[in-house]
Amino acid sequence: TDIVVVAHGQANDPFWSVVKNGVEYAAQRTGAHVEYRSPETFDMVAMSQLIDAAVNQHPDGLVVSIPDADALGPSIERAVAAGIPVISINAGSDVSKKLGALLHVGQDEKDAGRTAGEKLREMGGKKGICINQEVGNVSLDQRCAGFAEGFGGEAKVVPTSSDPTEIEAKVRAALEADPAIDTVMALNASVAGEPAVAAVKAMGKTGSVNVATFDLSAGFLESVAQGDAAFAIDQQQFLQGYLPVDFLALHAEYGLMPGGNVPSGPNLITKDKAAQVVELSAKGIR
Amino acid sequence: MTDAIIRLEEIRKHFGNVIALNGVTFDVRPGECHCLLGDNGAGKSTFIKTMSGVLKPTEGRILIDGKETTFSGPRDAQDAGIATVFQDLAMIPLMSVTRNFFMGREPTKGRGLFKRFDHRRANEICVEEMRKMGINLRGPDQAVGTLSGGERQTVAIARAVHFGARVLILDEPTSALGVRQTSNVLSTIDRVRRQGVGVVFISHNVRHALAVGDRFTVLNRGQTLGTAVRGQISAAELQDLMAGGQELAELEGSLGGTI
Amino acid sequence: MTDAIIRLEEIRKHFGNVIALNGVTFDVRPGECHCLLGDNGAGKSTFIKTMSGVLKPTEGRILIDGKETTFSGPRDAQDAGIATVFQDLAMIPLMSVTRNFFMGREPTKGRGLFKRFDHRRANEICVEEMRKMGINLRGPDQAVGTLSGGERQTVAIARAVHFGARVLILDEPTSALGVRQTSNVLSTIDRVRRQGVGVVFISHNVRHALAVGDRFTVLNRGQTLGTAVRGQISAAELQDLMAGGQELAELEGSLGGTI
Amino acid sequence: MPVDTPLTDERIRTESWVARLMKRPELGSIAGLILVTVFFLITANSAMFTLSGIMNFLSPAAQLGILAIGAAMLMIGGEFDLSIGSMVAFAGMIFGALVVNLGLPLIVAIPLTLAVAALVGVVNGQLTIRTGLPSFIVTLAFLFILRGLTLVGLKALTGGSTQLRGLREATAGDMLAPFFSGEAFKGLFAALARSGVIDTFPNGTPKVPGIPVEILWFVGLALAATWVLLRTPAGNWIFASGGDANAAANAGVPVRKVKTALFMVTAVCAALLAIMQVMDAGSTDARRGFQKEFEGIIAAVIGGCLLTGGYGSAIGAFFGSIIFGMVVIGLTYTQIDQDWFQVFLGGMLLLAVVFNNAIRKRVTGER
Amino acid sequence: MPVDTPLTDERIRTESWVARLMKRPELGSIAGLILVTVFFLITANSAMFTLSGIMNFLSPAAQLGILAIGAAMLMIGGEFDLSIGSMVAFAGMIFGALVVNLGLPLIVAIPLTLAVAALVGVVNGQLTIRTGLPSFIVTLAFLFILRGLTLVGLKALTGGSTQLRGLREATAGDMLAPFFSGEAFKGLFAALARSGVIDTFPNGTPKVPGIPVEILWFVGLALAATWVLLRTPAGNWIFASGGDANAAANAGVPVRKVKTALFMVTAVCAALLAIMQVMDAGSTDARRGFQKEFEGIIAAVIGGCLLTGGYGSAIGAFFGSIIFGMVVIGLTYTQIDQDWFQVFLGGMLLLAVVFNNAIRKRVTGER
Ligand SMILES: Nc1ncnc2c1ncn2[C@@H]1O[C@H](COP(=O)(O)OP(=O)(O)OP(=O)(O)O)[C@@H](O)[C@H]1O
Ligand SMILES: Nc1ncnc2c1ncn2[C@@H]1O[C@H](COP(=O)(O)OP(=O)(O)OP(=O)(O)O)[C@@H](O)[C@H]1O
Ligand SMILES: [Mg+2]
Ligand SMILES: [Mg+2]
Repeated sequence: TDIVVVAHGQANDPFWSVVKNGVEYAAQRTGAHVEYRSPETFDMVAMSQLIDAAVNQHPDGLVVSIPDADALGPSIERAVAAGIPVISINAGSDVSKKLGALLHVGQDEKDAGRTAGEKLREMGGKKGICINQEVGNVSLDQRCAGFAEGFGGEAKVVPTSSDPTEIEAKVRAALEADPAIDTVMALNASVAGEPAVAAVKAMGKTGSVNVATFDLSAGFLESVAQGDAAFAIDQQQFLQGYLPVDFLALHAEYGLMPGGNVPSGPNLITKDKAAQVVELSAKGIR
Repeated sequence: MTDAIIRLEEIRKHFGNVIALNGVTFDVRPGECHCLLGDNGAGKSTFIKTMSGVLKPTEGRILIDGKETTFSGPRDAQDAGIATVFQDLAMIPLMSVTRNFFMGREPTKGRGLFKRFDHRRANEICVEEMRKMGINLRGPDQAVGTLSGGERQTVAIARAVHFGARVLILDEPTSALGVRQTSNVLSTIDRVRRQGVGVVFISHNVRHALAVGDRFTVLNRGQTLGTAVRGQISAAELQDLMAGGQELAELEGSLGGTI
Repeated sequence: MTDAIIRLEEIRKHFGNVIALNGVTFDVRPGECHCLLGDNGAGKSTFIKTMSGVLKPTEGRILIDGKETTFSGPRDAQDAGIATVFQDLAMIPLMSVTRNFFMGREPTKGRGLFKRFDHRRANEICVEEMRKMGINLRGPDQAVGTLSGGERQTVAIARAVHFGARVLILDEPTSALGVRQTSNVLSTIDRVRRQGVGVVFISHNVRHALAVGDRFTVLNRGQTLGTAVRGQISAAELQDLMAGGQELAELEGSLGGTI
Repeated sequence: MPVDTPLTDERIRTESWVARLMKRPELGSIAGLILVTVFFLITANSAMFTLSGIMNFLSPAAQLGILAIGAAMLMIGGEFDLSIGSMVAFAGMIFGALVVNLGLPLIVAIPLTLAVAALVGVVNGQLTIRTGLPSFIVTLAFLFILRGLTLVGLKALTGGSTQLRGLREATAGDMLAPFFSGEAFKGLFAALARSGVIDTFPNGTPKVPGIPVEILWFVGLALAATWVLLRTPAGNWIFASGGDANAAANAGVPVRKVKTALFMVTAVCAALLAIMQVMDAGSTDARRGFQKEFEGIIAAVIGGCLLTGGYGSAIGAFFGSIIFGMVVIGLTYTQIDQDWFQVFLGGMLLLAVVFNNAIRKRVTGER
Repeated sequence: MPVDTPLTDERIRTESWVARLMKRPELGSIAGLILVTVFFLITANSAMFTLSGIMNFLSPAAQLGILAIGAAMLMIGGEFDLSIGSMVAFAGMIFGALVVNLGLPLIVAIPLTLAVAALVGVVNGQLTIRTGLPSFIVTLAFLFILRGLTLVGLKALTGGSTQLRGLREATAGDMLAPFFSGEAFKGLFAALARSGVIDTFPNGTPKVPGIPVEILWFVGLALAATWVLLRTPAGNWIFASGGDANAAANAGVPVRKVKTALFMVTAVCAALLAIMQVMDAGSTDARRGFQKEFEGIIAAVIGGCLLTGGYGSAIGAFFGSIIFGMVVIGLTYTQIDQDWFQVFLGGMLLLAVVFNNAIRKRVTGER
């Protein structure tokens, strides 16, 4: 059986590399032949072309993420028209059914952001910043938007590049310029979360400024375990890679398919759970 | 004096802290060949660049047919009928001979949307004009960068002559030329002059200057030393003036007076 | 013949489909000035580029002191004692006169980590050598790109002479020079030759060639027409040879025989 | 008085027609294309070279190519435009605003969008010319500025989102739509499908419903640009301006006008691409066209343009875009792991240019 | 026989020392720096120009500057290296592997990492020189290749993750560590804090514990590069190779060696930055150094380097990096809506270069 996964995140993105690891693990377990493909940057036009390329090869199953239903819709519908079973992952739970996908495995970015925002407000946050290292990437923008909604208070977006040094300096600058800021929300654990923790630490504000992040990295989890950071939001993206491949392999063999969507997150990793997850994160499983 | 095609008065030109021209007056009349002579670095090239609109003078007036003008670029000067061969030739090495020849003034055929560069005619004209100068091009589509020094200079001269209108300026045109090509260029100057065009001829070679010049103006260190008329000045005197009046090296004797 | 410093035999050079040299043999002996003459595009520059290691011949042998050699680059030729002034001068316009003068052979002072370019000495030498050639530099840190054509040529010549070793090649060195500078260059050639250096001198000016040359080799369309020894050939004959035997334009008479 | 010189020249060797062809900058890049094609014929799934597979890689190649042809002309003219990637996003935003928020028909919205792009081109050009700064730095500033304005604009238009949607609906019935989105020759392809000449889906519709319009635009632009470059005075001015702006100006070429016009053309190409992408995707977002400026320059350079200006061709950029598009999409058809994608992309690029360079040198006998 | 010419020259006007200073490519960029500083003094929160605020923007500026100085030297030598951003990630991966996976001490790991980088530099250089292709395209291939190899390597080293950690622990006690990570002059700063000269946290430790080592490296490299460029024969060869490689080679400059050496220097600068970043962060990942090649080139160009080679300075790149770092970080200190960040960045860049260009022209009297 041939299965193709087309995702909007790059293979070198820490988050998506875990998805890819899930894909590979499933491939190994089911014996299916699986290819993971993604565009070079967040580029919906290029992604729709990759889906077309996959459809041309007529695989036994197709897994796609749908951050932009308008741009990707026609290509996905074409896959469905060609009789290829499609499962959507990560983004696009709302449109998945409408486009003809069998089911969706993932978490809604906005919901996850809202959950995080609510939790941070509970922890006493009044004024927060959301560090966006890739402004214009719709998934990331939704995370920030969700965070702002859940957080309730003032929540400013700080756009940065994906350079940790720059992020650390910008977080420091933001904290220095406005001492009232008490919450930092990062959208990526290793690129933004860890430098944010370092910035807060360098300013001697550890404890008085809560740092939280989307996704996991071993370094950030250690900070959580030590109490330097609040929590990380895990959507167990390994499952987003593993499950659809497994489902499609079973579907190809026996025609089996679960009846509904699988929510893989959100899942807050706080101080008590962090230590256990560190090792798995360092291996690219969480 | 009123019959001068172009007249420049008291031209000064500064480059940063360098004073290249310090008050030069010069004019060209129709049908004459006016030689501009002078030592290396005297300011000859700077002066003719001013005349052809490439440089703006720091001070001074430019009169065309007695009317004061300013050139905002080389195109203005061209429109006023001034064609120039620059010392650095203004050629694009990567482009073919023909494309260089017609650069900025391409012949076209067809009309409207189909108006196009008439390559065939351009090639013919170009080969023909070069042959007149004594150079037989291998092919008009050879890149100028692969031509020899003299061949390149000939292209520049042939271009200026072909498009030349009222004033033709030649900055050391014969410096890289062989015997035959030089003699062709000199006779071309002669022919052009007889058609009523004013020629400005810059050369270090007294013999070349005397062969075709009607008037001789000598520049020295950015200033005019004076103007002589043909027949009023001997080769030796001219040579002396050009060298700025300083004595020449001892070899001079063996060179027989005029280099 | 065995006393030639460098001897090139049956050199051929093709550029794509262009045959620039078609079997040229040439040698230089110590203490002589060997003039290389020929029409525009005859292949003179191509030939001396072969001699100075810039171009690799398509065919042919290069002998130094009778031993066959190949040059893999200009540095090889320099190491063999060949200094060259190229027709396009090999100058970097954006760099200062001094930096150009010493390019590739900078004087240093200090040692170890503190070994450094000795700017003061370099400037002094450079100004001094230029003065010897009759050019008084405004400042040795002026960019070469802002020098006049003749000033630039003088820098190139002064550089080659200053570093000149066993063979000095000059490709049309006097073409852009004024009267005084020309006379200086010719007397420099004379002086250098007397020190036992072999000089290769390319010029279109018969008078310059005759003034300093010991032997005269004429190239025509990529081939050697023959070599004459000083005294065996008159100016008129030489001029004829250079023009490839073809008749000159009618102006010739007024130029008094030799251009 | 003109002296006779012989008309034939014994100093020219005869030259094979292959040699003469390969000397042209347009055609050198063909060698690279052949190499890449052969590579994929060997390694890729056979689906790559079916009709639908070919359309699949030609479509991104065409989109890149529309940028690359503009970029190539500008590069020949001696300048760069790093803002074309951002211009794709910016023009997309403008177009979206005109069509969705203002509800204008395409016949108004498209010229307006192109005019805005041209205006930005003029600004780029005038700034470069008047300040004398390298265009690299001027257009780099606009890379940031346009991208930033797109973000701000999109947020303002949508009330906070970075994605503007609903373009497909807004342009659906417009009579100009078929020229800028979808496929051409649908009838022909449907007929071919019925007669079994081309593959169909199980439901009987052809797998390839037609030729994507961007491919037609791509070919059309390449031809037009080649015509301008090689057959018109303007082309001569472009080469001259890029070869040596000073010399060209001294010879009377209106260098400033030429360069400004080229900046406009480049920006308009980017806007054209934006219109097509937006209409096809039905949405636009703030990251559209990200890094496309570099891909455009890469394609032009693969196609033989010199970065220093004065040399290159539109046809070269045409083939360069196809090479690039083929390599990017081609990997999907091979068994190679995505982790190796960049290694593979870099290696193929290098191989393609080295190969076509070597071939050209060999053929033209340069040393 | 030498002919006497007068030694003084009536054709030189006297020139003010300001004019003489501003003519130097090193110093033109100061005008831009002043402009940007004034801008932020007016608009930004006063925290920006406290000691800790200054360190905060100097630190990323210094990191960029280490790249930019290498890039500037290479640009003066007439070539580009687009692979330095990827090299930061690649060298970080190599260094991590040596320290964490092989457990080597820094005294072995650092030279080995730098050697690997130098080797890549040699490959870049040799490919550029031997094929005669523009370095833009050659190093672009390595931009992709090195980035890809980093991903593959990291996954192999960690068993699946794109992040390699544990570097802080592995290098903690090493006696070389203080030279590459953390702050210098800690004792001095602590003493200053005690005597109340600099600000402290409530617990008495100084807000700024010392000068980040990258700033010292940055200054050191800028001085060393300036020394090489202006005071050594090698510097002359670099300018000559970049000004006109042909002419330089004809005059006997070993152009190939010079260019290869420059590619090595650039790669080694990138590796040095990687080592510092990795030791500071304690981890490395596949996205380090993303797009740093462009920022490096931007900084060099702001500092007055010509893209065409042969002109520029290391000190210019030094100020260029500070300008860029200040603009990037500075906006966070202002009240300006962060959505406008890119518009602002582009605008400031443009303003800074236009301003310093205008000043230089005015001072040197060019027309
Ligand atoms: N852009 C410039 N900046 C500074 N100085 C300049 C510039 N252009 C020319 N000069 C100086 O002005 C003087 C006159 O130069 P110009 O080229 O006019 O001399 P010329 O008479 O043509 O000499 P030649 O016979 O050698 O060609 C020279 O000394 C030169 O160094
Ligand atoms: N790189 C090249 N490619 C093609 N043809 C070339 C190249 N270099 C030189 N040629 C041709 O070779 C011939 C000889 O050129 P060369 O420069 O040696 O002539 P020359 O004798 O120095 O002439 P001049 O006196 O005009 O300087 C010329 O016709 C020229 O067009
Ligand atoms: Mg001159
Ligand atoms: Mg020559």
